[in-house]
Amino acid sequence: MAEPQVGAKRAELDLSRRLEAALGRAAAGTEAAMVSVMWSEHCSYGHSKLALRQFPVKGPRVRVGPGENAGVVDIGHGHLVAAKIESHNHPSAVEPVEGAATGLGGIMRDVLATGARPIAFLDALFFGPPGAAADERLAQGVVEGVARYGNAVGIPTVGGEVTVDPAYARSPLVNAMCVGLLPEHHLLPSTAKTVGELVVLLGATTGRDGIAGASFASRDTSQDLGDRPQVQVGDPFRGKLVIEAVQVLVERGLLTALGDLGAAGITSAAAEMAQRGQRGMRLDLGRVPLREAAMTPAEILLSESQERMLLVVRPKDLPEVLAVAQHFALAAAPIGEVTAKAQLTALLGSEVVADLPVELLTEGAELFDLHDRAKPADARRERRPASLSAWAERRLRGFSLADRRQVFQRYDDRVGLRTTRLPGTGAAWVRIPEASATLALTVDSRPFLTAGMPRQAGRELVLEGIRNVAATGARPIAFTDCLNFGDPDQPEVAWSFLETVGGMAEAASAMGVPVIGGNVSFYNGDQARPMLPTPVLGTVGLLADGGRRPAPNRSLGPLWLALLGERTPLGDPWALPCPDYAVEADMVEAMIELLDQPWSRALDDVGDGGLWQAVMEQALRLDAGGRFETPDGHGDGLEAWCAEGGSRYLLTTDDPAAASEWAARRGVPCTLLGQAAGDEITCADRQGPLWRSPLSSLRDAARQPFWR
Amino acid sequence: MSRQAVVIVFPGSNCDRDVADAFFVATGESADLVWHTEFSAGLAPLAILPGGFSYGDYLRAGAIAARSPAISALRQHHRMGGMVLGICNGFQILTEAGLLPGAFSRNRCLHFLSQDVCLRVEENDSPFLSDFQPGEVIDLPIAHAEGAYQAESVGPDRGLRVALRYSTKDGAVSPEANPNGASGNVAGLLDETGRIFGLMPHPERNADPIFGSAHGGRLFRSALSAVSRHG
Amino acid sequence: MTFRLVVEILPKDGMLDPQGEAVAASLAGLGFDEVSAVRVGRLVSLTVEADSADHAVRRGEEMAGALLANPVMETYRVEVEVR
Amino acid sequence: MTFRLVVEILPKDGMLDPQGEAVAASLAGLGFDEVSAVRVGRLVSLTVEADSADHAVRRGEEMAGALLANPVMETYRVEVEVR
Ligand SMILES: Nc1ncnc2c1ncn2[C@@H]1O[C@H](COP(=O)(O)OP(=O)(O)O)[C@@H](O)[C@H]1O
Ligand SMILES: [Mg+2]
Repeated sequence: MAEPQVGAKRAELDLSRRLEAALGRAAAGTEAAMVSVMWSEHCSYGHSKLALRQFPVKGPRVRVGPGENAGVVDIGHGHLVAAKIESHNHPSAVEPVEGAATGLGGIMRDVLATGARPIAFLDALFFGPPGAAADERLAQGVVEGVARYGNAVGIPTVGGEVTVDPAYARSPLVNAMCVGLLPEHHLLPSTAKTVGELVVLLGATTGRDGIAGASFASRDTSQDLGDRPQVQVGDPFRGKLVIEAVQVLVERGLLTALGDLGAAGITSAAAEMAQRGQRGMRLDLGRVPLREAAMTPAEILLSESQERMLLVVRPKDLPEVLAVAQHFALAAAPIGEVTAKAQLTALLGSEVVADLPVELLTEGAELFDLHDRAKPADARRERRPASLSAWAERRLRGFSLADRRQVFQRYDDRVGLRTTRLPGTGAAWVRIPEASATLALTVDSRPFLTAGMPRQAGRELVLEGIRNVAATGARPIAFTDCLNFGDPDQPEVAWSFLETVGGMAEAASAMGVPVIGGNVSFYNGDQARPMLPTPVLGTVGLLADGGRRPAPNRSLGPLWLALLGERTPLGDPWALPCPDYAVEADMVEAMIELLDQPWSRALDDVGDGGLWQAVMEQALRLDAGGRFETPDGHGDGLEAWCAEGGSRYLLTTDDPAAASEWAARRGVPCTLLGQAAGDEITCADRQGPLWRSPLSSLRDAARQPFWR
Repeated sequence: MSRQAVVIVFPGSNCDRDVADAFFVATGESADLVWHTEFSAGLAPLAILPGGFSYGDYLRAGAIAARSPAISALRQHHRMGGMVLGICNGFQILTEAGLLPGAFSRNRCLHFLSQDVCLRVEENDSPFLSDFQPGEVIDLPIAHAEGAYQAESVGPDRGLRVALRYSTKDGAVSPEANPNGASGNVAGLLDETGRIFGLMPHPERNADPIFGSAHGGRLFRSALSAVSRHG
Repeated sequence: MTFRLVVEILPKDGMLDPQGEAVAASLAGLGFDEVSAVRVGRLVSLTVEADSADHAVRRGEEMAGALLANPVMETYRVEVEVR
Repeated sequence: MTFRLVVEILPKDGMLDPQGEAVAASLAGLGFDEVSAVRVGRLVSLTVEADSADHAVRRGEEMAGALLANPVMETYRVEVEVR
């Protein structure tokens, strides 16, 4: 994966020249190491920062937007919700179990750093297909890692996504989202403001693990770390203790600021907290609790040992803070203080080993405008299929219907007693009795669409997140996104990244839903196998239901399926219609009303795989087939069944007459498709059947394993 | 009213607050959380060992907690007539401590399982089960990776007081109804006094009707009424 | 004196060992068909201060009995390596 | 010939071993304060048919490399016991 030696050498020379210019002296080795990691793509967002500015980040609910730890939104009744999604792709490709586990740990600490108690995880996973031993090992290992960390740390994993495609062979994507809850007065800044306050490191001891992990993900250093394992190990047991200790510290008001240690370890946490307060920090590395002997200053400053937090505390509170740490058997030590001058100064004994302007670390990296290098890719559009049968059979052989239970059954989905709608159908519900509300949570992605038409896919992804939560009765209140792309220096990658972000930003703005944080992961895949551009979106929806809405009942008695909403026919199922945002917004409100109707038994949004996919999923859940017919006005039969896009939902009802009547009154287009019954399934249009299949083939498709 | 129940919290316990909440929802009585080092015999008639991953479940689930001073205090609590409820990791701790017989190995499928199961009540001669009828089938969720119960005398449970077995909806104790490979489909055990009860399923996850049948709530109410009777 | 002890812990004969079964199946799948009777256990390596190797082993056995092994399911063996 | 192999798998030096740390703390709490450097690993015991002990060990090493150990995080050692 490393760039050619020559390139790395040139980059190093560049760096020292730039540093010397900025400092007016040659940089010490420790300083150069700090800067090189801080300026890596992973930490500096050099290739993405400018593009991300398009996202709408403000709104009446937004308390903390992108740029700090997790984003924070107000859900009323004096409570806030923190949310963020992050990738851990590169580490998971090397060591899937620990890579995924530390991915969860990392995002959990981001949420913790706001003062919140983490209450839910979601995971979006992308694997190569089963068959190749290496890919099966990766897939199983990643799921094992999510389970191992999430289950033990006591945070339920309530939802997620699994996508299987050869594009992810050997290069799995692992995105994890964490959601936290906090009373308003617990909200903590990640800002060191008050000169003289103490900087305390809490949690695990610091070892050599994961050093330069950040730059490793950015491919711009090729440091030789010898035989040392480049793997961080997650310790959910200690992670759990860190959660509890931080809760106690926050409740007692002992912290004035809090940050988590992730990429670039102490350096990054300290520099960023100082930068936000326009302050500096003076750190005494001799006081850092170490796990290994003879660590160099650079190693201490850049270690990515897990389960650590950086606290800022008033000097008088130090003894109490240390006592709390001791109660939970956590390492803790004051390692420095906040200073007036905006310098990050590190000492070992009396020797100054690094003395850098804070701003140089956090803002010094070069920003690239990807527009300069973007070049449109040839649209990789699928050809119009010959028939619905051909199309459907292909989908059955793929993994779109494979039962995700084989993944999420390994996750504790209900610890915390908040999950009122379990994984399995659409968005999960996490009740918040504290705020008389319920959250609807989902993660979505549209890699195949993105590869062909990134701008439309970006819009569609945002709308899908909205429809997903609306189908459970919730209004969307915030997004968090993770943009997984290839090498941004490649013109086509740059283009598809910009297009995707543009589309997402347009739709999010139009729908009035802010993006409160996210993460960018570049350099996925490799030259030989470019990866599918994979934007992942986490959506937080809110139901004002008193937090007491029971999960939907299992339906009994005869049931009918009906399609709600319309898609403008274009004659080409693979061109997405241009969204009508006003219709989208109205449909959200309509769906929220609909879910209160006695005849509404289930509601799903129509997304990936169009109406066909939605009907097949519902047939599997009901374990019933049926003859389902689309009428005229939906283009030809093929398009009606497999086209994507448009604000459409699939209703399951026990009273189709009442449903139609309601829809007519509400002005929602409603098409009765047919009754769910029997063990054969037929998709038809007015002219007759287009595809028919025994239910058993659907069950076979659902039984396909992700690994052996 | 004096304190009826305490929940002993070990480092890594993660269902502690859930049990306390569910106990309150089901009984109207609060169950206080007690850090393991603060637990002593006589704090309350009922001591609950909650689910979770005490000490990370490192080595073996429950092994490290079972050797902590809190468990010596728990033995004394039991000798003094106290009741002990061990849920999931709590059950594992009880077997590791020898307060209940047997041991747990990894689930047959080798991974963590979170799902609803049906359980047949085998006997009700215990304060924890007086609200239930033998032969009755209840449903509760399980969530564990090391849940396959193993007994030294694996034969039809000689010397074991089996309180709950994994069963079908109709109460058939069959291999298909066994989620984890537990010998004899054992899901819950009593000690000879009936005052120690360990079970792998999580009654606290099913105590509020918002989560389903609320069978878990009956268990807490049964326990509480026994406490108040003897109290 | 400092000794390194290795405590080998294996499931008792007759005890269910689903891990061992899974490993056996995978090994067969990889073409290692000369293998049988696979058992998966735990290994604890530790350093102790003791007067003699015998003493170190005795202490190791005490540790195994007290914590490292579960006598219901497992057997153990303690070995010493002089440093 | 039949050989019993023991494959000892331990976390690499420098790898964090939270399990070992927890066991060390527990042992100390139980009064075993002469203990340090606890690492917890896995043990796989298996029976193989092979021409010679050397051959058996070689196969064992292949199995460890292919499946039993995780080369990113673990080291292993194969030992043979003649039956
Ligand atoms: N990796 C996963 N972890 C947890 N839950 C998952 C995972 N993958 C899928 N699920 C759950 O399975 C259900 C179906 O997933 P999906 O097919 O992506 O449906 P949709 O996006 O339409 O909700 C959802 O409830 C989802 O949250
Ligand atoms: Mg989805």
